[in-house]
Amino acid sequence: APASPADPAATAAAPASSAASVTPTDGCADPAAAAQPITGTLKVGWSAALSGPLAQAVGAVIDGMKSRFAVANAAGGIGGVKLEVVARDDAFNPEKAKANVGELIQADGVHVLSTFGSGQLNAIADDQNEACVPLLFGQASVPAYRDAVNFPWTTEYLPSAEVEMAVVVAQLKQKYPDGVDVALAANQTESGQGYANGFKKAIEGSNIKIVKEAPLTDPNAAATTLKASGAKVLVDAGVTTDCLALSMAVGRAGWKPETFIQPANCVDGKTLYEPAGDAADGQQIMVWLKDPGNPIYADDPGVKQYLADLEAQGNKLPLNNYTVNGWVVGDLMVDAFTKAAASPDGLSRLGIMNAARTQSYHPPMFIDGIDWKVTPTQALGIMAFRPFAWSAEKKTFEAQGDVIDISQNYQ
Amino acid sequence: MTLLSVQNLTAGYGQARVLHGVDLTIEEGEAVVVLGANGAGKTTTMRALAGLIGFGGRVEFEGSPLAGLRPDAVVARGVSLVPQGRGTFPHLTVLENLHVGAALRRDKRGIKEDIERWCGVFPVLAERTGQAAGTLSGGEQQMLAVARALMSRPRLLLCDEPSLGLAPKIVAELFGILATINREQGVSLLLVEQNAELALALAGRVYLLEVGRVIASGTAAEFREDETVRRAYLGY
Amino acid sequence: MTPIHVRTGSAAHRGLQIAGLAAAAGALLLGATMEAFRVGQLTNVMIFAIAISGLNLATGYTGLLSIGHSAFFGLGAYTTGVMVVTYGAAPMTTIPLAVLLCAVLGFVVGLPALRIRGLYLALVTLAVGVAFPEVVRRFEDLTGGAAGLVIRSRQLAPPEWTGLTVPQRGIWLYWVSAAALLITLVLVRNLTRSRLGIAMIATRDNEIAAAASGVRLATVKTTVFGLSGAVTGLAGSLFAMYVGALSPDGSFTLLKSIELITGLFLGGAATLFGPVVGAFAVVYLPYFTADLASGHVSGVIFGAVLIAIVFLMPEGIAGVAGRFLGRFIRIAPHENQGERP
Amino acid sequence: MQMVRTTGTDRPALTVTDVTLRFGGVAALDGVGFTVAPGEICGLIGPNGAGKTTLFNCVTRIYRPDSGGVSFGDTDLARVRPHDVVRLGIARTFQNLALFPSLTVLQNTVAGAHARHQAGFAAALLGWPGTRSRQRRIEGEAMDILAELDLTDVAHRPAHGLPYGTLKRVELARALAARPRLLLLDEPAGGLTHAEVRDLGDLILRLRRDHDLGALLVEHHMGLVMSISDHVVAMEFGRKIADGTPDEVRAERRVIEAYLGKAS
Amino acid sequence: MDIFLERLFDGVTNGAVYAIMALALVVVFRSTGTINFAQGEMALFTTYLAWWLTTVGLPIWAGALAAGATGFLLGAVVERTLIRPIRRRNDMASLIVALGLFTAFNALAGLLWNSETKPMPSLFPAGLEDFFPVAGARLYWDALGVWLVVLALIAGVFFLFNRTRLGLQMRAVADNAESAALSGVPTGRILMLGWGLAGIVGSLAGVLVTPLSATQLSLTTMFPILIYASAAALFGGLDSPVGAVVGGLAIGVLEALITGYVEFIGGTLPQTAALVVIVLILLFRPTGLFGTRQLERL
Ligand SMILES: Nc1ncnc2c1ncn2[C@@H]1O[C@H](COP(=O)(O)OP(=O)(O)OP(=O)(O)O)[C@@H](O)[C@H]1O
Ligand SMILES: Nc1ncnc2c1ncn2[C@@H]1O[C@H](COP(=O)(O)OP(=O)(O)OP(=O)(O)O)[C@@H](O)[C@H]1O
Ligand SMILES: CC(C)C[C@H](N)C(=O)O
Ligand SMILES: [Mg+2]
Ligand SMILES: [Mg+2]
Repeated sequence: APASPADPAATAAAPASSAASVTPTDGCADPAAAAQPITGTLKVGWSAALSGPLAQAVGAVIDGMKSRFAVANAAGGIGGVKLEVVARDDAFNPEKAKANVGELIQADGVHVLSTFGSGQLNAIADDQNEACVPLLFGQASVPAYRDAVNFPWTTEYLPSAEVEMAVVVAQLKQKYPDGVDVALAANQTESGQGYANGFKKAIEGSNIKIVKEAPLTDPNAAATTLKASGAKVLVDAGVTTDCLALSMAVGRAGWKPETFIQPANCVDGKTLYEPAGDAADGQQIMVWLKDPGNPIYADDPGVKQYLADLEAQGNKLPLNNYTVNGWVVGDLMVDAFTKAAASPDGLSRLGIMNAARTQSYHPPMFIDGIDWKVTPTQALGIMAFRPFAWSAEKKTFEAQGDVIDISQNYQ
Repeated sequence: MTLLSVQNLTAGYGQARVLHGVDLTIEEGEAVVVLGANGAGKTTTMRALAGLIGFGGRVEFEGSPLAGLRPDAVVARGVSLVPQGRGTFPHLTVLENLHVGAALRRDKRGIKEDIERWCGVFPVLAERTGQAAGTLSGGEQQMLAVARALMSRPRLLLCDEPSLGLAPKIVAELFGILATINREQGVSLLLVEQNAELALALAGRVYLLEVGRVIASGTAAEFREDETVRRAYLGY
Repeated sequence: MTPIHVRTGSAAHRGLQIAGLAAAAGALLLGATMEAFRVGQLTNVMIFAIAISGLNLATGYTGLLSIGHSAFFGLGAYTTGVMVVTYGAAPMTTIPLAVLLCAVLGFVVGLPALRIRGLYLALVTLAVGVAFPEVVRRFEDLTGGAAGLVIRSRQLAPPEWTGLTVPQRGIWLYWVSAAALLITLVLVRNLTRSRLGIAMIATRDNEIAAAASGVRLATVKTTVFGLSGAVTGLAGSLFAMYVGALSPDGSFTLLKSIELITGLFLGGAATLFGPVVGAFAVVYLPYFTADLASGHVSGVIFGAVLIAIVFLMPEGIAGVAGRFLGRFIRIAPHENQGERP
Repeated sequence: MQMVRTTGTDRPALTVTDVTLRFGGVAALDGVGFTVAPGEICGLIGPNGAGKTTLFNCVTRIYRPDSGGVSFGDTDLARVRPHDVVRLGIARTFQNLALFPSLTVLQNTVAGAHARHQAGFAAALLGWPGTRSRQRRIEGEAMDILAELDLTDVAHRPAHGLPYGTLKRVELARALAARPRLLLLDEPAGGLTHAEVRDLGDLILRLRRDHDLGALLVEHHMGLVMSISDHVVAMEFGRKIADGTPDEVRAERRVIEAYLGKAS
Repeated sequence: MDIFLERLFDGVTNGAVYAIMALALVVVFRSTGTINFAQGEMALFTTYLAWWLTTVGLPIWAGALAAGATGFLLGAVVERTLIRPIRRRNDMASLIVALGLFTAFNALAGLLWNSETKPMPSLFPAGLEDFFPVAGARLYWDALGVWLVVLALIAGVFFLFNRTRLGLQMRAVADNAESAALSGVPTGRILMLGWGLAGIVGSLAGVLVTPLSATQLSLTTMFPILIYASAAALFGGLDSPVGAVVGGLAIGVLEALITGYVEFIGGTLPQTAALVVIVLILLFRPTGLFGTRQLERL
């Protein structure tokens, strides 16, 4: 695809990591400023959809992060430096995101950025790399920004669709050692295509076969078409609301695939599975976060601490998956900032980026056995999942075996 | 008894004032004609009386003021206007046009009778009851407009150049009908008309409008004698 | 107070024109010295102004309502994007192709106008507007499909002779956009002051009478649609250079068309500078309402402001500004000569 | 771009042969035929709905006759596209005003001259000096026409909001700007006072003399029709019922019955 | 066969949804001569209201009634306060006001009820087993319910416009408001009623549509529906209820069948394909399928 940034010329031109630091500063407009220690407050700027259909989700993410920062600030901040969030609305529109980031950097003077959505990240990445303002844990899953050579100042939080699909295929191989026919429903946006391509790549060389692929543009039509293929497995390469629509459509078509796999972004049981009733029963999903509402974590110390902290902060949606998301991102940031402050680069943009590039951490809200791990040559972060399945009767997800870790594939 | 009395009527469009104080009266049962050159403000006067545009001055119909009433309220009081140009509903059929004209009436039988009556008076309408008004010829539409206005059974009928675009024979017939309506049914008439010959034959009294003011008034007979009026409006 | 009267073509009129140009040039120079993100905002405004000027030709002057101009904007942008990313073309060299392709598309969209009119024609443009993102997604190999097409900053480097570096591409694009806007305005002014401009308005006001006066409706409509598409496509091409990241669902949906229409009528349809004013409005109104309040509240305020402008400024902002200026200066037509539209 | 032009000297006749046109069940025109000789003023009269305007629409190609033909000189108008009719030298006014309300009176008139000049989008866009001076010349000519019709005062006012009678004259100005050989006038006297009608009659005669043109005049104002027409055609129900000199037609029994009424 | 039928049913159901919304547009156009681009978002707002009422314990039909009543009020108030003062100015002024309302109502719904997707209960039995088999395909009750509502609505709208005084007066006002006023028609009240009635139809569309919609109730549910409804209404000629319904069904069925059977384009270009077919039809019937022929007399 033309969007691929893996341009050999650019790779060759990019300098190898220097001895002192893994993050190059010679592309920066002002390299010295990047190494300037941050004092007083450390501002994290968000360009995200504060209005429109995604506003609720995005709002929960940002609030979760703010809660985490408040906890850190109450504990004295990062060596006395307080954390603050500045958010600007981009209404999920890339051109607004670009304008926002310019303003966040130049007018608001933020030290770290984050954003929500691949299109937004695409529009931002170059500017933010030139300005050498770290964009950490972007809520997107475009493969391009896992490339530390071309985008040294960017990391992504959401698990790579490729990794997720590799885990899905690993599980399918266990379940169907002799191979199986798969029907694939693909959302027609960047996220959906990422999943579809990840799945196709993961089944290469195996005897798992895609017998039919249908676009999710019209879920009913997709269900009818895919049902006719006679496949045993249905893989939904979809994004959030597709999951509900597809399960309802499949249910109404009178189809009960033996295995129905939903994407990790559809982890919200209450809005995406409950309304579908029985049709959603048994659908599988790959999970990396603890669900604070799930009884299996009732005694988990990480969850208990989380719930106590959120209550103390007056956060209204502690059980919301997006809140957990934002909290964890905040947690990862606090970890990176703390490590930076302790590093020779100190708490500077460069120090933070270096810390984020070499970060290895287990956020308490990550499922045990799943870690965040980034090295200068590998920026995937999440490389393991635990499969869960929806129980329509209990209205909750139930674990389906142990964590599947494929990090050895990405050494 | 005075049916309509207009004193110092002023009106205009936006900033531009068109009427600078028009005075006129119509007695019960009278037929009155307004003459005036192009752009004198005849249409503007009629539109003000019908409630289509705001105005200043005193206008009283049957002793109570018309100021501030909307057009439908004016119709309810018994004043009906046949506007200059096309006052029809082009996408509605002829029959529907007539029914709309009776919007304020509830007497189904009476409406039916009236429709039959006016179709009898304008036979061309009877032939075209199901045709969309917009496809009628110009003259046919003019007749429909008059019939439509009559459907509300007005006490005062305002007609803005009803003869415009009508064939001479139809004009003669129309004026005959107007005369009948006036004399036999007691509907008073206020007529703006360029066909002064016929208008003077019909009307008892005349007002002459120039640049938004009444510059002369009198009986039809007096006007026919007047040299300048004859030259400008009668053509002899 | 009584306004000063100035006749067109007189020395005073010339003087006024020169003063206006000088003021515009001064404003541009001032803009160029601002912070980079402000320069970016102004670039965005100028790009919008060009796009809306294109729409103005079809919708404002000729009365051909188009809800499909997002497609021209998108085609211009994607032409530049694909040429730069896939074929390694220099951004500026892609402009002629973008403009040409959009002119052709505009002409084709205009063809049904030979038979279909008014709101029915709007349906044709609607189809084009709906189709564009779908088509981009369909031809993934060329366009990058749903995943989008990203032009990297180094591919947008200013030409060498300028001596500007990659991070300075913002200011380069600012001046390129300013030049493009200037050229657009001059062309639109020439066109609308010519007898063809009169033919366009005649077509809008009364087709039958226009045809009876010898106006070839078919030629006028298809050509105007072509020109209109070309101008909006020019804006699209510049937009690709501005934003760098093209995605079919991001900037090229019907919502973009709605934004352009809003800009056109807020600014003032069928006026030369209306689109410029409208572009300021569509870029800065949401920006300021977002500052007033966050999230959905800003959406409510934006809607309310839009309605308020319609109520307070019936002829668009440019019209009101014109009337305000008219209190001080009146331009009267030269004797024995026409006042131009 | 194809241009159909007539030279200044040839003066073609308008020939209507056996034209029929139906709308649903109504035969608006039913085998009408007559000729308007070059330079002649021909009155066309008939009751409302007789088909006069429809005939105009057939000549200017807004409608296409179901059968029969209309020709102007040697040109068969059936083969001419609506916007080229005026290029042949036929210009018209409309019974119910078809002006361009947002244009000024001058611009309305300039629009009427559209057919007389080469259209060039490229030239217009670039604003070449030649284009501009031509533009000025056209405007100058239009101002002359406005002066002739006593419209100079309102030249720069938008057509919208002007009195009805004034607008009728603007239509005439627009038609004249095309420098026609034949003028089709659809009820030009509508809404005018007697004195104004008399002036209009004088004007039409003067125009014929100065501009060397003929006219087909639809009008219900008998005084006007009878005083200036060389020849009058009367219609009823889409058919021709009389054709001759004004006096002959006026005396025709069917015309009196159908149209004039006993009173006249 | 069963697959074909299932696709057909899906198409008819989607089409019926477009048709109801198109009817709302037609009611406004027929009674006031304007196109209300905010119709969809006004319906979205009242649907949120209906949803909210179900969350506080009311049955969905009560929510639907409340939505209808609110739709009526909203329509009437918007007409009276925002549209009427500027209606005469020009079409574009009302267009921009409608766009302003579009933004404002969408944001208001997001503000009051947040933007999270809401599962919407259905007016009809909507379980997985609530269908009856037709030649091997499943026809669900809730789909059938939508079909029946369309039939009832079109009958109602047709009756209103062609058989009642009110309908006649609405058409008169749309055709020539000034003459209608001069005939004694209370134009103001009629305009308000027209918008109010359209508000009811739109709200009904919203309540019926969302349980079947792929996106359930979210801030983006109505926009695409409005787009296809506009296309359907135009296709039918804007002033013809029957035309709007035929147009809506045509778009829905074309979309479903093209998606299902013409894989090369269908899979990814369903909407384009449906609209292109519509445009082609328009080329042969330039004033829509059922629209009254444009009346242009000179
Ligand atoms: N809608 C309008 N906007 C602005 N000015 C108008 C409008 N209508 C009429 N006028 C102006 O008001 C004046 C009087 O017009 P009015 O129509 O009342 O004249 P009239 O006596 O009826 O003439 P006519 O014989 O042409 O019908 C004219 O100068 C006209 O230009
Ligand atoms: N588009 C149309 N659809 C249906 N009928 C039409 C159409 N155009 C004209 N007619 C009918 O054709 C007949 C002739 O109409 P036309 O307008 O030519 O009459 P006219 O002689 O100009 O009358 P007037 O003197 O009243 O203007 C009328 O009966 C009219 O109803
Ligand atoms: C949370 C999601 C809407 C983000 C999506 N995965 C993206 O990359 O755009
Ligand atoms: Mg008048
Ligand atoms: Mg006629």
